[in-house]
Amino acid sequence: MPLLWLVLIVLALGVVGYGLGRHKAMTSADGDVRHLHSLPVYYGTNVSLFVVVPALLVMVAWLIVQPIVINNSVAADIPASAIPESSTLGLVMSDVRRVADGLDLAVTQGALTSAEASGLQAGVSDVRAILADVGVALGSDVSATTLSAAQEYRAMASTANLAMTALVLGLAIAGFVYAYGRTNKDFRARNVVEKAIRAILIVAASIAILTTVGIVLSLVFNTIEFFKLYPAADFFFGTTWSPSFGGGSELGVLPLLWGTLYISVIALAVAVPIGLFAAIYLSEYAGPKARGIAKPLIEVLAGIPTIVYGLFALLTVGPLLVNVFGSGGALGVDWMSGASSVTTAGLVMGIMLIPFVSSLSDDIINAVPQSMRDGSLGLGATKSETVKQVVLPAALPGIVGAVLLAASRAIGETMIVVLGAGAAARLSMNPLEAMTTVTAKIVSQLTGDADFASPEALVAFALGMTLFVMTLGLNVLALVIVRKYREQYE
Amino acid sequence: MYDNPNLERNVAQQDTKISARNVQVFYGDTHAIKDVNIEIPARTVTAFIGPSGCGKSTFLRCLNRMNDTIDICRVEGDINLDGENIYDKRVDPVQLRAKVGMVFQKPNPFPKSIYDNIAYGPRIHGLAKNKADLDEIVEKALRRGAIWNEVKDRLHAPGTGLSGGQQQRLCIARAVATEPEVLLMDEPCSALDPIATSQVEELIDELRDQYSVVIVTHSMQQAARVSQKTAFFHLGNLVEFGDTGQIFTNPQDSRTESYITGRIG
Amino acid sequence: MYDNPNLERNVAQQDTKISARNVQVFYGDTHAIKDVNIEIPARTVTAFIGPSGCGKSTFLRCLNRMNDTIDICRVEGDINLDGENIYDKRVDPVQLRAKVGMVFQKPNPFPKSIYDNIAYGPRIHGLAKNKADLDEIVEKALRRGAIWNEVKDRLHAPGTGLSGGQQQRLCIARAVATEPEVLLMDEPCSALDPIATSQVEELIDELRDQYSVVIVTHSMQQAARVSQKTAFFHLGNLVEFGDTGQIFTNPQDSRTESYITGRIG
Amino acid sequence: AAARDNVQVAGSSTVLPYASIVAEAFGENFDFPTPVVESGGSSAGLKRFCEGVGENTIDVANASRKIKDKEIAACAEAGVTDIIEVRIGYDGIVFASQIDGPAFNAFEPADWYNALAAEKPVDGAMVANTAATWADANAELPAVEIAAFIPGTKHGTREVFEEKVLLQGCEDTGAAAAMTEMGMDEDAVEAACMAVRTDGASVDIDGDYTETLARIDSNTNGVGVFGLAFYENNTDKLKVATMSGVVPSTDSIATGEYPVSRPLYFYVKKAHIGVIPGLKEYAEFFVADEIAGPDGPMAEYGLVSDPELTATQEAVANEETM
Amino acid sequence: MTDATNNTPKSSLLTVSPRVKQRNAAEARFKMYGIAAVMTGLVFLIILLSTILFNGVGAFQQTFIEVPVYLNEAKLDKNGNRDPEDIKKVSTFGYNPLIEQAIYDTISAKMDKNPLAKAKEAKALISASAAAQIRDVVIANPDLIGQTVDFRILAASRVDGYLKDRVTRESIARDKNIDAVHLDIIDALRAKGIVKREFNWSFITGADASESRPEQAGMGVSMLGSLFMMLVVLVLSLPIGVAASIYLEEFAPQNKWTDLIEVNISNLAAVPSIVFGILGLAVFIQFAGLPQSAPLVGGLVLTLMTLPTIIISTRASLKSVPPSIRDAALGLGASKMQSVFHHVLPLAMPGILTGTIIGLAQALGETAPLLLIGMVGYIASNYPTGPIAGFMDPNSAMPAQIYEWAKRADPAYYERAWGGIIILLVFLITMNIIAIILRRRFERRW
Ligand SMILES: Nc1ncnc2c1ncn2[C@@H]1O[C@H](COP(=O)(O)OP(=O)(O)OP(=O)(O)O)[C@@H](O)[C@H]1O
Ligand SMILES: Nc1ncnc2c1ncn2[C@@H]1O[C@H](COP(=O)(O)OP(=O)(O)OP(=O)(O)O)[C@@H](O)[C@H]1O
Ligand SMILES: [Mg+2]
Ligand SMILES: [Mg+2]
Ligand SMILES: O=P([O-])([O-])[O-]
Repeated sequence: MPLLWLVLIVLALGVVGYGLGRHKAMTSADGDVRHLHSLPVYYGTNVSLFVVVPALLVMVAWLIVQPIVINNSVAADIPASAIPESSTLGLVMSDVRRVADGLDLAVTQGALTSAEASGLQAGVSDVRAILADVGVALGSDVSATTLSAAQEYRAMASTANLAMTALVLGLAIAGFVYAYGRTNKDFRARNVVEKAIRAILIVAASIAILTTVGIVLSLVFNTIEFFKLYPAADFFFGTTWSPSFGGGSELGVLPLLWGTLYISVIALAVAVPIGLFAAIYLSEYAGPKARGIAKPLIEVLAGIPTIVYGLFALLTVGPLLVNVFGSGGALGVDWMSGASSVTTAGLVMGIMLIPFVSSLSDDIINAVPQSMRDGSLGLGATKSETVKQVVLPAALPGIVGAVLLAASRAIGETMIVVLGAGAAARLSMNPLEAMTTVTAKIVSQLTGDADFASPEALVAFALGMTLFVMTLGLNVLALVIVRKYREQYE
Repeated sequence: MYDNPNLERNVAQQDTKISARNVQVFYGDTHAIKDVNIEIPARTVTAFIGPSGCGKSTFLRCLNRMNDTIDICRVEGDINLDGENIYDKRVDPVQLRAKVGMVFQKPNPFPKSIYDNIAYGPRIHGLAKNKADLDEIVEKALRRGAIWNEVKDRLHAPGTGLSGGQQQRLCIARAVATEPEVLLMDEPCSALDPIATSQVEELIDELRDQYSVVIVTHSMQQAARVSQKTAFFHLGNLVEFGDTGQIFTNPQDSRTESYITGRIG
Repeated sequence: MYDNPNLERNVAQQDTKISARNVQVFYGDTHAIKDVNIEIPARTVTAFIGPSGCGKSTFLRCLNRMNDTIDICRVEGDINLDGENIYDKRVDPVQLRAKVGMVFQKPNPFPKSIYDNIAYGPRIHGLAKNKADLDEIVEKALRRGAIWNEVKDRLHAPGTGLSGGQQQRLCIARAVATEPEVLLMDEPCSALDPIATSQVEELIDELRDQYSVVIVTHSMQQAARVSQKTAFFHLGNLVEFGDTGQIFTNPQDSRTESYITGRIG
Repeated sequence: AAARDNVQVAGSSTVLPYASIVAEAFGENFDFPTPVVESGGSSAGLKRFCEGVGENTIDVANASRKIKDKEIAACAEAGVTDIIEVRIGYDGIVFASQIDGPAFNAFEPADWYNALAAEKPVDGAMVANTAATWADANAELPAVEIAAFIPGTKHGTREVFEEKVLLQGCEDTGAAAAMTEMGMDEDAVEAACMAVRTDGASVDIDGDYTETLARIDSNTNGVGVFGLAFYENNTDKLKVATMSGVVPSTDSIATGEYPVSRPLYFYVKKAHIGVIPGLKEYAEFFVADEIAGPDGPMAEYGLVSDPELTATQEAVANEETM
Repeated sequence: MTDATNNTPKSSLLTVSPRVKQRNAAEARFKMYGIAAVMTGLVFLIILLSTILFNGVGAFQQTFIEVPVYLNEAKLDKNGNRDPEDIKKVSTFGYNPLIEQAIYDTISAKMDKNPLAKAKEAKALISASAAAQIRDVVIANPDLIGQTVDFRILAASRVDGYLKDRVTRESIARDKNIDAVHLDIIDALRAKGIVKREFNWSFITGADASESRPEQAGMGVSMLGSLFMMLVVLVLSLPIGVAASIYLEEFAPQNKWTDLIEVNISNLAAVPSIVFGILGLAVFIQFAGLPQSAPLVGGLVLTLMTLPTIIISTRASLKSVPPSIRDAALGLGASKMQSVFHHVLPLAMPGILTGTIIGLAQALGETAPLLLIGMVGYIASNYPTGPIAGFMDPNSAMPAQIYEWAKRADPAYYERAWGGIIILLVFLITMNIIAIILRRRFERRW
């Protein structure tokens, strides 16, 4: 039975279970909802949950395990002599699977009957041609071993499929019987369903945690590897960043951290005031119409690909700044030599981040109850005083969240940095000089031409880890600030 | 029938503080206030009474233009404060509201400390020269709001952690702290026990020396006790307006009479 | 002194609905309720009186575990409903609250239509068989809340666009619509005019036939009018609890007496 | 797991244009699906190539340099033992500047060494390079600020630039000899010759030639390092300089006159031939005369075709491993 | 009470007191800042959009040549038996001379004197895609062999550039791909209506092309790649993000653990997107064995990247719902779950949707993680044959396609990159409009 059908049947059973569960509950309450512990929906949902969830969970588990098991048992039957020199068992097996899949396809397309498919013999019929006809390309002609293994594979798969179908359907029915049996008017269906929902919520929350674990795991081993090759002290306190694939690189993180900080600060200095003022204006001053138009428009800024911002920085903003601060520029000073600089990238990144601050803050400000504003206005405060002293403090946690999001984005951005800020890793106070950031270097070291076991490549992971720990500190700080200054309304 | 010490009190007839002419208020299509004309005298306590939903709060909010904050609300007609139309284009509602303070029907303390709740008004109006001055203003306001004793040890606890009646008194204290010329109070004692109520009533009486007070109340006894003038609203109309004594003892309109007696009779 | 028709009424002594033993409530470090013991009888109206901030609302919220929602609030002691400890681990607060309904001190309508405000409870509790049934429940609740006439033409307007008193009645109607066994009402008439107040009082009286009602009020007259039992709280202590008639005519504790007479005397 | 039926290629961004031309024509002329060609750099490609044998690994790695012994070892460790090396032709590296910019018409390796070296030997000691303008490096060059945009260390091109330009220049100027005299060993001399200053006069471009072009666009004095094909597509924006007096062109590179060029390769996993459909056909097609010959589309695009193409074709047909 | 308020005679409402004047000035300034902020945002938007439009509209027009091509039997079907297998053996390279000849003949017919010496020189005028185009037609209809058939073929990118003023007579002086003679021919053929600039549907619907054929490249297939990816992102990140936020904000006990989780999630937002690529490569491709370059994998990676954005904004909006609403529901006997889903969530909806808009916008425009999972490069697949193929077959995505084009040498690709950005933005705006309409319906003040 095709998988789709099995899933549909289980789901259909779930729907039927819903109806029956609901009905039984109602009957047990003599048709009066009021005698039920929970709403009828909960009884129905309870039964469907018991029908669908275990069955589908088992099905998914089976589907993950089955190919592994079949693969292993078929692979065990392939004699070592049948594996061509230079090839591996794994490759032979992928050929086997391809042939097996091809035969399945041929059967479903009607090119072969299933008897023919299991009776094919290498050498006798041209399997490659038959499969090519149904659109399955093979790299070479099919050997006898491959073909028989493929047939064995098919046979096992079909038995296993049958077993799975039986098991899944059995579980669905068992679930139904169990849940249906428990259904009566005093059964606490809502609590059960809510527990299930709660479990779903917890699973969802743990995905975020698992991601963190995954990221840490994918960084930490290579980071350790890196520190075996390169002294940690030089990495953390070195002031020169000059990787070279030939070896003998200097990999001091300080210039990169400095660049990251500098650019992010400039970007936030642009985005936070503009974004916050825009949010305040939109939610407190602008009419619903103006707000309805301006807010989505500003949000488009977040969707323009960063490469556009990068080019905008390099080709428009950079030269503009050079015209002002460069030699022969409007100010008659010579502070800036190239179009790429911290300021160029920071300004443009700031523009990109405006909607991160403005849109989210706008929603949060809008959620502050009107009675707060009334209280302040009634005391003779102006709108701006009300906003500054009552509304913003009440909206603080959300606004900090929005700013953090913008800061995070600033730290993680690459394209604008690469094009706008230049690639020079240096420690300088001059905001008109080119610098670069940790993220930009992670990308270039990771995709770089350096040997993969060399410190030049592994440093990317150490950089990632450093950034991770640093931003973690930043977030802890933000949490503490919010806790301290949070003003909960009502 | 009423325990009203003020009935015979000499109500000095003074100049009009606020006068409203042909005031109409609409919420969208709902006509909430219908053609109200009233003259609220200075240095007097005026009570607005009437059944729930008759438009008392709505009209009160017109007097300091708090209705401006409700999008769908539209006000027509003239309202003059000291002879100046407060709906005039040149009038700055901020300045107006500094003069005409308000205590809202639902207590709405700011999510700040008790101290900051009170200090907020004086700060924005620059009423305090220094910290000590501000402390004094805060203490005085809290005392006037009859809540000083309860909160003096927790001035820096959040105002939202107070009980319902405490919040109400906090809001009264907050409004008084800015020393407005007119104080609009929308059911200021609704959540207060009798003792607190009488303290607030004393405050109102005290305020009358210098300011005008308009108080919305559903307690006829309270209206009789504290006010010199009473206005009776019904279904958006100002049915009757006159000296409190006269309204309660000798109402001209049958609706007023039935409302007043409705409870008692 | 009091206009109290119930004083001589025969108060049938019935079984205890709620009994509290050694209840302590803390807000962080503040000890808000101190060792309260009380037995609230079934099919009776019990009034909680006491000065503002004495802990009436706090104690009321203990009775249906609404205090669970306040992070810093901690409740100790036993509270039994029909002999079962409501703070037992096995008790589902949801089921408890369906049995023990509540009207909050500050009206808090949902930002939904008036109809949906009322229909919400019946919907989640499955009280209506169909739409017509639900319509009927909503109408009945609104009528009992004495607000039907005012809102029958705007059932689908938002509940937040009502006047203060109307919101209060809406919340009463909302609580009544779910037919709880015990109804806790925190100053349900604070924003109501006398007529509406008497309608709500009638409702309370009617409810007494089947349910228990606990009402917090700062109006001694109201307590005397509607309740059969009265509890007097002071600074977190339950000072006195007894038949309403006895409390008002013959208080045992000097604090009770001074509170009761404080206003009048 | 369903079996994969398309050829997967990854690696050098220099080879990518050629590989894409081949993949496209392959898809048009064969019944096999069009191969997927990813870029990301020679090393990244070889790294993935050497991850192992099997369907979830790539079949072909493109590289703009020869595979290193270290990489072969890593491959072997992961079971990738039979590797077919295919040289597809040569790529020239040119030095170009803004078309309206200062007259950078002729360079010598020595000019670049003088301009970009981190430290130079002066009187028996290594001192930081102070050249500020190109004229400081060679009086015949324009006296404008040095703003060189060279490939970042992630690119295979950088290696060629360092070896054929900087190291050459180092030797030409006699700096190498001076260093040896100072007692530095061979490796140290080499490293010192190839070290590029980090004070901003030279900018590493980790991106692609388009980025270099954009930077030169926004900086009149900029001089950049490009691939020949890229330059030929952008002759309206760039002017090219001679190197050691030779104009870069397919011809001058094919004859070996032009000094800065390098071979391009791709590597095929022999184990995948016969398993991944179309893999062998793709490899053969890549080096067919129609494609890789002097009149083929790759040469048209800028590849200098390999004079020994026939030998390569045979090697591919016979699946000759390294 | 201060002297200021007491002693001065009653101030008029119409004359503004100095202090109020000051405060009003502050107010006006404040409002001005607001307007300036909004304006700044909008001005930059306009600048960016007009830059994009200015650079990109060209990509929507393309130059075509209409020529009759003689499908020479001697070249295409030497055996003359119309066997498709035999016909397939003639590769695209076999078709090129026919097309060159066709162009050459057309030039001879339409111009007084044919400036080209050999048919081969006509190659510079036509796209390399023409041969494949004609070959496909011939394989589909072998009977056409031997006839002269009219084709509309793409002109070479240089020719197209000439019509769009990107290529000028001066600029080709050093270009070895095209000569002034060719431009003369184009001018002449254009006057005769044989060379035409037309709206280029295949830019919107087509697949990527190789470096040497910018004229053929289109966004269509990568648009589908993005579509399937965004489906995955939307279907996973919105529910998971909202569910996780609800748990953390409403149900999780407040303790060190939840603090840790909270900090962690905000921290995830700061993880560079390429690191998500590393993770995706390790988990989805190497561990779970999902195919390389598949939109499903791209979608999963982008989901992980988008989650923090959605979670942060959802939590912020859940926090901002006043507790009295929750109390009201709980007081009626609603369960915590019901109070959240019935009351709190709808009120938090605007913020959730904003987070979704921003998160999806970010995901839609992201390239770096795709680099690691094989969605960047030359991936000119065909249209997926069905939804499963759409998720599993190798594909690129719009930003990757744009990024790829922006890197290519031929300036014609530069124009297409900008054109691609236009399509990306249209895609984004369509996606946003739905969310924006929804958001407006949920917005209210209380
Ligand atoms: N959330 C809270 N946090 C801290 N303290 C609180 C909180 N809620 C109430 N309190 C304090 O607990 C005490 C009792 O409050 P409660 O609300 O029970 O008073 P009450 O008797 O209802 O008064 P009222 O008649 O004014 O409503 C008061 O001192 C109050 O300030
Ligand atoms: N924001 C609003 N939107 C729509 N209608 C409103 C709004 N506010 C009040 N109303 C309606 O206007 C009428 C007058 O309301 P108002 O609040 O002035 O009554 P009130 O006299 O203060 O009553 P209460 O004593 O109950 O507070 C009522 O019918 C009310 O429903
Ligand atoms: Mg009111
Ligand atoms: Mg209370
Ligand atoms: O991408 P590369 O060819 O420079 O390795």
